[in-house]
Amino acid sequence: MSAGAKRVEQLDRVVIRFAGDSGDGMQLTGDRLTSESAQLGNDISTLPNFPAEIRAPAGTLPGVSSFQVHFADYDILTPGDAPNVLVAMNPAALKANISDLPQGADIILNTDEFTKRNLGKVGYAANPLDDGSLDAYAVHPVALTSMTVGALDGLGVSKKDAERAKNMFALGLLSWMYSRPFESTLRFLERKFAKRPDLVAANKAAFQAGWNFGETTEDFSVRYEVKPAKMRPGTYRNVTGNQALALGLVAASVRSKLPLFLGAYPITPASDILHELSKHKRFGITTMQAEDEIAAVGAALGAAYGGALGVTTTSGPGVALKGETISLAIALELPLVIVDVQRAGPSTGMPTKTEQADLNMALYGRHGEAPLAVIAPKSPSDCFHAAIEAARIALTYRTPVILLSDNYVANGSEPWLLPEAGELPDLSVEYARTPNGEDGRFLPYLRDPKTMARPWAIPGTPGLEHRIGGLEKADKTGDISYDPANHEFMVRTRAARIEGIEVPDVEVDDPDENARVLVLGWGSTYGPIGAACRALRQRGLPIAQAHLRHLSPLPANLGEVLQAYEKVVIPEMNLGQLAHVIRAKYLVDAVPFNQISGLPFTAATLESMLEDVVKNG
Amino acid sequence: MSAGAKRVEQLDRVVIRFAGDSGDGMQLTGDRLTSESAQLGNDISTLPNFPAEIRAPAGTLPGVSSFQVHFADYDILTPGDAPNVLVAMNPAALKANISDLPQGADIILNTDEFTKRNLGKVGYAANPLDDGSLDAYAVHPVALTSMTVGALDGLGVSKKDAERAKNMFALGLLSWMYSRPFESTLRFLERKFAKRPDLVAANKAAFQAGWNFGETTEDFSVRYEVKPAKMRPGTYRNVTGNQALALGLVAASVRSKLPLFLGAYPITPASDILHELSKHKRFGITTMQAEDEIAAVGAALGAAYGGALGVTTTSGPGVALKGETISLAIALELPLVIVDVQRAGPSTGMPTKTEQADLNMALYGRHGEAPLAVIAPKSPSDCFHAAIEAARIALTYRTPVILLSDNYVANGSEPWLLPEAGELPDLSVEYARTPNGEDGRFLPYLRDPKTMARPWAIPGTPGLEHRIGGLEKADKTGDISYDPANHEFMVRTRAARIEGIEVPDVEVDDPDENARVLVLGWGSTYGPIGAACRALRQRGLPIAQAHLRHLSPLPANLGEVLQAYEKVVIPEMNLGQLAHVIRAKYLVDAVPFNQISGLPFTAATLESMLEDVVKNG
Amino acid sequence: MASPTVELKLTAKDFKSDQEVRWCPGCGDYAILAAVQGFMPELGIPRENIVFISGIGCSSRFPYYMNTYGMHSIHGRAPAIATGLSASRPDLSVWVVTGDGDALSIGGNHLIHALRRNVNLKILLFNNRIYGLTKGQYSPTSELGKITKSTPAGSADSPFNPLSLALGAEATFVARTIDSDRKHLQSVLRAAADHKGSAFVEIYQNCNIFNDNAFEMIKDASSRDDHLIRLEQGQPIKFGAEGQFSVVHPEGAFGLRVQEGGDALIHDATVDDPAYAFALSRLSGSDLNTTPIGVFRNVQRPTYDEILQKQLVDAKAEGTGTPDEMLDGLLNTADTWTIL
Amino acid sequence: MASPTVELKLTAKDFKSDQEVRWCPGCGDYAILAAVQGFMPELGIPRENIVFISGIGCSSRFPYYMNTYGMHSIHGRAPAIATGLSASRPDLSVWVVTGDGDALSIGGNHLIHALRRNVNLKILLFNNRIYGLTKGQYSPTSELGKITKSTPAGSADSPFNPLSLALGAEATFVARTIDSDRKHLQSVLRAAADHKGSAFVEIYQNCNIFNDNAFEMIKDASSRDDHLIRLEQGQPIKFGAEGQFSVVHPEGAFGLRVQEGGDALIHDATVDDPAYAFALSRLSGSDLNTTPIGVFRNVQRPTYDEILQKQLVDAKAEGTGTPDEMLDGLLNTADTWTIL
Ligand SMILES: Cc1ncc(C[n+]2csc(CCOP(=O)(O)OP(=O)(O)O)c2C)c(N)n1
Ligand SMILES: Cc1ncc(C[n+]2csc(CCOP(=O)(O)OP(=O)(O)O)c2C)c(N)n1
Ligand code: SF4
Ligand code: SF4
Ligand SMILES: [Mg+2]
Ligand SMILES: [Mg+2]
Repeated sequence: MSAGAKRVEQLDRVVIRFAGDSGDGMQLTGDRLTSESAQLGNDISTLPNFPAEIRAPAGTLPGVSSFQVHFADYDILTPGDAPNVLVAMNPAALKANISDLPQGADIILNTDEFTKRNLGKVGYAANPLDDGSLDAYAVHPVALTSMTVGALDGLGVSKKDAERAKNMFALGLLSWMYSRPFESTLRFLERKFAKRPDLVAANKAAFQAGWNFGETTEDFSVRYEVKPAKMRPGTYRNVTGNQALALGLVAASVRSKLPLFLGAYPITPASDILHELSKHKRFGITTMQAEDEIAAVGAALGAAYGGALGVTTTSGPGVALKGETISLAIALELPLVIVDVQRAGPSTGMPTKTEQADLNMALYGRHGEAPLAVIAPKSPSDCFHAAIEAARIALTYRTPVILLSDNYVANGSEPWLLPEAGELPDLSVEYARTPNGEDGRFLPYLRDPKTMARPWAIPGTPGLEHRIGGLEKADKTGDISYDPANHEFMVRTRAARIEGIEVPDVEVDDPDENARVLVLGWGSTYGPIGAACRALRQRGLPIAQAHLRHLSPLPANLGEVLQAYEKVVIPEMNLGQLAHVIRAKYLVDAVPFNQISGLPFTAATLESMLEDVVKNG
Repeated sequence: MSAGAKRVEQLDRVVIRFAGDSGDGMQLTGDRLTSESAQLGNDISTLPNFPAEIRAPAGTLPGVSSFQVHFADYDILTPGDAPNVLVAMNPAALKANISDLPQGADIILNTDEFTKRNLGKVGYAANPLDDGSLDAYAVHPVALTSMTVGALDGLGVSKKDAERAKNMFALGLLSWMYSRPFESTLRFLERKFAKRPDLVAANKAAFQAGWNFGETTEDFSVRYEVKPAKMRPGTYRNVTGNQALALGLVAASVRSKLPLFLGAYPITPASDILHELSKHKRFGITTMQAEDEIAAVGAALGAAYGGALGVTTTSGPGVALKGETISLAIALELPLVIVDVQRAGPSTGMPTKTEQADLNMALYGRHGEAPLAVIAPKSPSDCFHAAIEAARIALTYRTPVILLSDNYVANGSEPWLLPEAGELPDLSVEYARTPNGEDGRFLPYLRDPKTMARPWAIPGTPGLEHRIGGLEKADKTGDISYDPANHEFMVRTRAARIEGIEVPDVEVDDPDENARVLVLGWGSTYGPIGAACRALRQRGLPIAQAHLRHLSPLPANLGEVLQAYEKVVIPEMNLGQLAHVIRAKYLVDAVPFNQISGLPFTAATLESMLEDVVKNG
Repeated sequence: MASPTVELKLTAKDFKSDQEVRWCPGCGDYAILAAVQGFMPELGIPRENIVFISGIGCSSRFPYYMNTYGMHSIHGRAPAIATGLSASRPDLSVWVVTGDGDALSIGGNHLIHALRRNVNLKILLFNNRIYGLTKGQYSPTSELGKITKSTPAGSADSPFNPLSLALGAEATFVARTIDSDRKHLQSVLRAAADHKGSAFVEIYQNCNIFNDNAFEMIKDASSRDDHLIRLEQGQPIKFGAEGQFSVVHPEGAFGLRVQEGGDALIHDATVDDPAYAFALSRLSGSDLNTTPIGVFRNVQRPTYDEILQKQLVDAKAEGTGTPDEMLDGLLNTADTWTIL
Repeated sequence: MASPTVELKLTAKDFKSDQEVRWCPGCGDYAILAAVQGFMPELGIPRENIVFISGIGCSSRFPYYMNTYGMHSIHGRAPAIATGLSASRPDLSVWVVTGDGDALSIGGNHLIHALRRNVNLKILLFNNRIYGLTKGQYSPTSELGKITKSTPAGSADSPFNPLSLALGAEATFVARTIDSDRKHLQSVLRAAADHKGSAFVEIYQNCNIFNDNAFEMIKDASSRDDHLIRLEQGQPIKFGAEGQFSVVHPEGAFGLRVQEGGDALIHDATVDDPAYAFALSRLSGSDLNTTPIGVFRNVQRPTYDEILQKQLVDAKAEGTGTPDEMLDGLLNTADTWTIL
């Protein structure tokens, strides 16, 4: 394929969205464009959007699946608010996505699917290609299906297979438009269809046809380039939050030298962590698909009791079920990592949509005074480090830790500067080996003076036989105790040991040190908040950003940080859960800014809100 | 029995504690003294203290069971901090209770049990009767067992039965000491042993022997009288919190004309509500002992869906398990009453001890934004009214309501001015009968403009067939919806409808209107807080008291009330859960005062804490 | 269950709701939906007295498509919710729709307790031997060693035999049928509806996306005759293209055997001892080689609902006076005293 | 399970913990505790490799009294917790102690799944047919119509037959014994310990406080001989003071019958088809009239633990390099690119 002779324009960033039917392969197409862009050295960020859980009939709105990729020649923080280009494989895809497009955006339409029947399915009275309703956009009608079928003529594949390759035609076209390197895609196709050489040929041909179409047709007069971003040197890969989280757990197992035991029950959007970990048994990882969430956390706790790094992964409804067992883990003071990939609630809610509304449950969702540690990753690749940090806290302090991911980071992806295994934190722990009490007695609740952790004496260790349980335990001996003073002591000790966990100070990003407004966030809102802050600063409006990874305990310097600003704003994808905590703890009149639509904040939304606060106080 | 010729002194109040082995019948003995005192017209308040769950071997500390009764000639608020009289049936009972006694208290000891063996069981090296360790008290050694056996000689009961009657001997003695009317006890014995006339005779004889012993022996030189209290006219009974709560649920069923369906799984200290309600099927009440807590709340929800007043009763660990189903109830917007009789946690904790540490879970213990109403009773008899209020809110607003009782009110008792059924609130509700939408369509999520409640259209109603579920629902139609704007709207609507529940303003008790310190409480701390406030005021120290029945939503005037005081103190039997809420919501620097020992506050503890605040700010 | 109203003239169409059906094209759930909708008019019960309650899963979307009352509840809890409804509303016809994961994994406890109690529920378990909704993990009915997303090295746990489990849990009515055989499916629904108490119906259902052709051996015309055994009350249990195979009960054995020719056992679902139905249930495991369909067990035992109702009726008969008077009476039952 | 260490010379006393035993005087749990402590030395396993895990209930206090590792967990969840422990620590001997409420009411799901998976657990169910710890509500093994605190008008639900349920859940080892018969109890423990996989042992246990004498018919010397059936592998199933009663398998029947004289069935717990053990389990219901004790079923099937272990071992064999190197390799498996 030649580079062609069309005009080439430079762009600093582009947002492209592929949209089509569940069966149209949009996730794969988006993945490939992401990969090509990564190869080129752009910074990237992606956002898949799966249809609601059941495959809807073809051509209907609920069946639309989309994938958005944002690539740029500088470092970016989000998958982009509004697509510059929409590829719509059918009328449903157009209808479902049009409202997100800014005026002037390019729309590439598969005209073959704009039949009366298909238009009718989604309630288009007239064909939007003809009725002027798309006048504000740069529309490119392309007979994607028939051109693909045409291009594959003679390759000996069935009509169905030929039609299926139309996503590669679209990818070829887009790759041409944005001058992407395509070698990795061709290699990918060879791998993917290794057992079907005819399909390798067909898909390659479709890709090439798309590329050639761009080069040839009049409709596409300009070609764009987005230069590589300046990124820190090193080896990168693209990673989703769920992948990174699973890999972080593997790393925690390797770096703690403990076998990892995952007890999990499938649930959207957490299942992929189970799937990923199931593939890595060679690391000594055991994964158990339990009968339900209670069994899953129970088994993980049983394994932790036996000396494993016990982990359970789920989403909100699952955490709701696990509360009683987590409370037991708190009483037993055993390490346990509970991953909650949050989705929109309450109840079943919108399983494929994102939300941050489980913070309250993580902090308070158990009977009695049942404190534990809570942390949250801020981006897809950060899930790796957050998982390691969760394991560190669990193992060092012998406590359950809730890791609050969400659908947005879990399924979004970004380039990830690969760490060296050897440079990751050393998480090794010592099991108890010898009695720690007088006259050779073993005291299971005698604490380490620094961490307040009790000894981890695992079955199989001679001389340390002991019994533990959910009833209140006497200090040191761990015997059952109903003594009032002991209970008071133990309750306060359990609280103090969580409060005493050492967590890094929160850092404030206030480049010119002249901001009066602080925006405080946690978890997956990091990207959009950061992008909004940058935009404001570029416009000369000072603003400070602080982002919490640790929600329990909170960083020691947080109070001071908050006091330093005239105004504190807390954007959250819930009704103000962190704001509530901050207000209670620091008596700071923090202003909540909440969006709870199942979608992540756009940078634009936050920018305009923050602008208002900065300007009008 | 004659009144005798001993000196009679007047007292305004007395606190008596019976303590003995689990098998010694202390609960019954205390109950009888309570009943006699009630007949006399004293105000009373009681506190049973059960041993930890398993019957320990006789004579051991864990096996000690006690019952404290406080009676007075004025209205009292607590069962009393420190007993004036301890009846100790064995060394274990003495040892377990001695530390609660003020100097000079009377101790009546059953000398028959102070054998070397029994003393050894509880670690008494020497006999406290001899070693001077009880010198600070007025000790009355009484050979309770042998005198009882002696008194029953010739009545033809077995030695075992005779020994068993020793509690009646003790009761007779105490009844004599405090000039109690004993007719109701004799009648009670006749009823209780109706099938065993020999036991009726034996127990009556034991009672009489005890009475006579008081009259005759030199050791008891003074007799006391506690005059009737001035109480509001009406008919009274003594009632425990669990009884009152169960009766309140019956009343709610009667006054709403809805069948009550209780789904419950036994758990201490809530099981008695299940037991009580199981007896009242004649009111159309169905009780189901479910296979677990999840099934219990599920069945109650299923019954509510079918038009019943659905109720589930449990304690903290059970609520932890029910969270996911409660979240469904929130999504379905159906009425449901969840009773949590709190006990000490976390995990199994101390099942027979009290605590208020489930407030956080009640408010926040579910995934997603899942708001509901929370209320708490302030005393045993108030459980009746709180249950009715919970049902009122659930039925009027179609929402789950969590009723937070605790072990202290649940097992404590007090006189209860019986209401007239006809004057209780009318809770009647209307099921939907006809379509509410255009062209005869039924819109299950079209709301009542005032209450924001959706129609309760129960199966069996022709023309209103509809489907509901846990997935997010479109406004009005209730169809499944993934629309972002709709979700945002529904989340905010669910929050607003709980916030919009009309609850009475909180009242402030500040008799001289000159207090600068407000003490704010909720639930079962009402008694001790109130007693402490009275004591302070009597000493000329002004203090204001406000007590919350409604924890969600909070009363509309609460902010204003809080602002009116220089200082707000919040005593709680947890680590400051209400204080956290108040601080967050009103940004008031409320000071938590926490005790989390499994025991209720004593008035003295609160008095000294509050005195300090009032004096030193 | 509500008594039939004679003049009802409903058709399958009356049981279709206005919701767009959203299963994958080709999913076996469509056929089951059609069969159920087609059968409903026969019940002779007004739509408003019929309730479908489901958990979560592809199959559990079912209630949305039925123009009756319906609840799409949470994962595994449908039997518990339905028990509360049925026990408090004996006038309703309550149907539970559930999947192999919903009923046997997370919901196992509620299922076995509903069966033990003999609650008057018709429980339809759509068994596709996979988790459909969460995109293809193995389920408690997947064959040992099954390779799925969550078990890339093969599953390590033997499956339940749902019918054996139900029988072990004291079920009074146990049956099995197949999505694609509408006539048979409807005949089983009919028997289930006629049964007083819990009726447990396993429906083999094809998930063409994540476990396609799982039941092909007993569906495909070329193989089905040699593997599918149709149980008919009072008939010898024979199968095979020419009826050449007999299910026999070898002397001294407790289980059953398939052989060519020989005296086929006469099927009787009404024998009280569940040992017979249990033996029948063991004829097929995950291999489907000799798979009986039809009603395995159909016996009478008092239902939970009816015992509770009787207790209510008996107790109510004792009550006298208006409800308010009864309440006053109740409040006053303890020792009372009066202050004037 | 850990292999016996030959030189161990432990006695019952070595298995007594320092905790004061706190059941009601006369409780059947004492006898079971003594029997278990007495049996433990036979295991030949060092104390530190033995773990007792329980739920909540009177019976579940058990681990506190054993001088081994132990966890008194939460209500109903012991099998789940023990599964995680056993699957990750195949070197341990893991025992579950549970009650009829703990195992069959709230814990039913975990129990049936542990049995289906054939996890290497020895599950001792102390069946007193009542909730002891919560002071006397009926349990899923209480007889229908039982009057208790929560059922003053009598319970409305038929009980489970724990052995039938276990068999319906694919249990590989199923046995029953009695608290008061120490020798028998220990013989059953021995067989359970020898079994590779889940061993389900129902122990009839007297709760003298809330359900006294529930098993008197088969305990009292005057009646026991006529009601208690001792199963012995390879022996005819006969009982009665003079061995006059036989358990027979009538021709054509699937169940068993008791009769005077006649050819008693020879007991064989090792037959693969669970239909036999199921039939045996039906001999007694709540009435105890003809109650077999002993090992009903004892067959081999791969255990969950061992399949998982094999997968681990196989997978580990593939890994090369140090763990850190393997981790680096894993992180780099996707498409990567390098910025210089
Ligand atoms: C508490 C909870 N856990 C997990 C899930 C996720 N989930 C939904 S359906 C399902 C299993 C579906 O399998 P099955 O019951 O066999 O139904 P099918 O989709 O195959 O019809 C799971 C694990 C959930 N919704 N809720
Ligand atoms: C989640 C939870 N629900 C309920 C309870 C209360 N509870 C404790 S033990 C028990 C039942 C005990 O019965 P069983 O298992 O038969 O044991 P037993 O006491 O008879 O030995 C119950 C309901 C609890 N501790 N936790
Ligand atoms: S995933 Fe399977 S079960 Fe679910 S709708 Fe699709 S074909 Fe049916
Ligand atoms: S209540 Fe029953 S089971 Fe519990 S310890 Fe007492 S006698 Fe034993
Ligand atoms: Mg399925
Ligand atoms: Mg029991």
